[in-house]
Amino acid sequence: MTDPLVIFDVALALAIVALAVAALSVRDLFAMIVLFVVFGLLSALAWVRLSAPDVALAEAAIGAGVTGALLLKTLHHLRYVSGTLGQQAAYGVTPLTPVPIGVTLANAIFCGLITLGLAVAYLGAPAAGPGFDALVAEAMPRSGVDHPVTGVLLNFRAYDTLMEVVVLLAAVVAVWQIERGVSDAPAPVLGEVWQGFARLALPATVVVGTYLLWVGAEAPGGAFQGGAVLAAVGLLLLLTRAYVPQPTHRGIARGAFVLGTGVFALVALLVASGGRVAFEYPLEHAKTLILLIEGMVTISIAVTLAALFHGREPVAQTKGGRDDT
Amino acid sequence: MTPDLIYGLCGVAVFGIGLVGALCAQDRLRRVLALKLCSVGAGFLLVVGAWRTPPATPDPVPHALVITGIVVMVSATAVALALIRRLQSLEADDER
Amino acid sequence: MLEIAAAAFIALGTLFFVAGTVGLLRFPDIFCRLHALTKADGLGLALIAVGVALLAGTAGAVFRIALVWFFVAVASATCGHLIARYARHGVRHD
Amino acid sequence: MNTFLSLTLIALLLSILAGLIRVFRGPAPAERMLAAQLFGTAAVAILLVLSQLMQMPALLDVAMVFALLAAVTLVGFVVLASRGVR
Repeated sequence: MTDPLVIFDVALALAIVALAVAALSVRDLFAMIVLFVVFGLLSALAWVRLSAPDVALAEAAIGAGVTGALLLKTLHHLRYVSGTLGQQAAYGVTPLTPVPIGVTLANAIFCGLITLGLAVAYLGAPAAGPGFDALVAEAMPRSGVDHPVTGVLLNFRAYDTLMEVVVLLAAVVAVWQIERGVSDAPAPVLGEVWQGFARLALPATVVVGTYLLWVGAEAPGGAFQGGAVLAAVGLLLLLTRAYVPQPTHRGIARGAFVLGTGVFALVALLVASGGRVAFEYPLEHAKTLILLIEGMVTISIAVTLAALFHGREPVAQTKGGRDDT
Repeated sequence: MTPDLIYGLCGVAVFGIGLVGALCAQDRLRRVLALKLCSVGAGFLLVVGAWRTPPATPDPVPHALVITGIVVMVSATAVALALIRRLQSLEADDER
Repeated sequence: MLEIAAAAFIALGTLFFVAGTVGLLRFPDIFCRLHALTKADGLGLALIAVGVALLAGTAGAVFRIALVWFFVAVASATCGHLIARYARHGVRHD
Repeated sequence: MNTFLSLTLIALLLSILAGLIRVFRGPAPAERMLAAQLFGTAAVAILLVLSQLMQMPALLDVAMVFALLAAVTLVGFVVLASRGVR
């Protein structure tokens, strides 16, 4: 008899593939986003099965949660602009130009060939490559933390992580350039039950985010997961319009955007000035430095993700500038 | 049948589906979503590559790469969606 | 003995989940479905949490399971309320 | 015991998959949101069982994050799906 866990794995994998197909083929765009969020949820479960809880956390929080919220906000905006907000179902919101069936077919065949090649390459690859396990395991005592993934992210491959924070910064700069205007949308009325819940949930979410950051040193968690959970607080505040970004708050926001990158680079420079390689932290201070960087990066990530969700730069309102979600 | 084989094939399939969607989908929102599916498929392959038969612990380097990839992907998605919103606003202004 | 009790709790919880899903699929309108799903799922999760907590053993794990259960219970009640409001008269903005 | 837990997982996963039918059939966004709530709760239950089955207590943290995010996503659905009045 086969292990029932294998059946679970096969069912989960089939469900993920089916959800991917469904998300791309369902007509209603709202249903598409719901299916996509469920797809993210199930991929996170699959990564848990592959013993990658860190990745699962990041995917659930950022890949499914924040991305889903971004898509939903864009859909809402598109429907508002195109005047189809009153309709029950959200079919296409962008104008469609008919594409010859031959082109679509050629594209599909092309993609099929690439996928086939990928599958052949995957099946033909050696079962387990050498990997970096041994190297990481050997270097772990010198990293200052106990959790390998955090060690890799903030010590052994800290350059990658620095660049990643820079990418986030670049994204928020680009979004602020693309969209401008101030929000004058009224606040949604969610009722007293919601108010009571928000009083409980917002502080609880802040605690969980901070806990994830702190636990990252020895268990799955860390700056990105903690930052994403804290960003969820920002998303809630923005969604319910409990907080509306004001032009005067731009300075603080900008400070928060560059905080992570700045502290990260500063620490690297200070370490380098002591005659070491940029991210070779002195062992006795390694944990302190990593926690400092992680803390600042967490704040940056939380504020940046919330700003990416909000979209436009809050500028002083011009006359008749009524363009928002 | 081990989890790495099952989820590896699943990752390849998701990547392919995303690729077809990105090239063939008509709606802009759906295309962005299709690209995100591609990135999840690629993430699957990396995580599968890191997997070791329990009780051995998996290789942390690909895990870190996938986490980095997820954050980069959300930045790219945010910029793409901002462009879509702007484009739609401009088109709506043209029609008036 | 403990294992049998835990298994019974988990099995019962799963049964409630299945029942909730059947309700979601079979009931005629949104309010009936809401009624079936939120209550059955809440109870199902509580039973599964008790079962897993019996198996877990360590105090830290039990505490975290209790926390997870508490949050899901509060959140699902609120979300059920919000969905009902939405279904009844959309979301007003003012 | 492990076989029993695996069977539980399969039942919970099937319950998620059955809920997907509701996402497809709709008809109103409210039904889809309700299905999303089912997925959140069921995923938390799956994670609780998996934490026991795979002997990974860290999964309880993952379950906590899932629970929080399910709530946030659902509020997003409710607020941003508003039709009519804005």
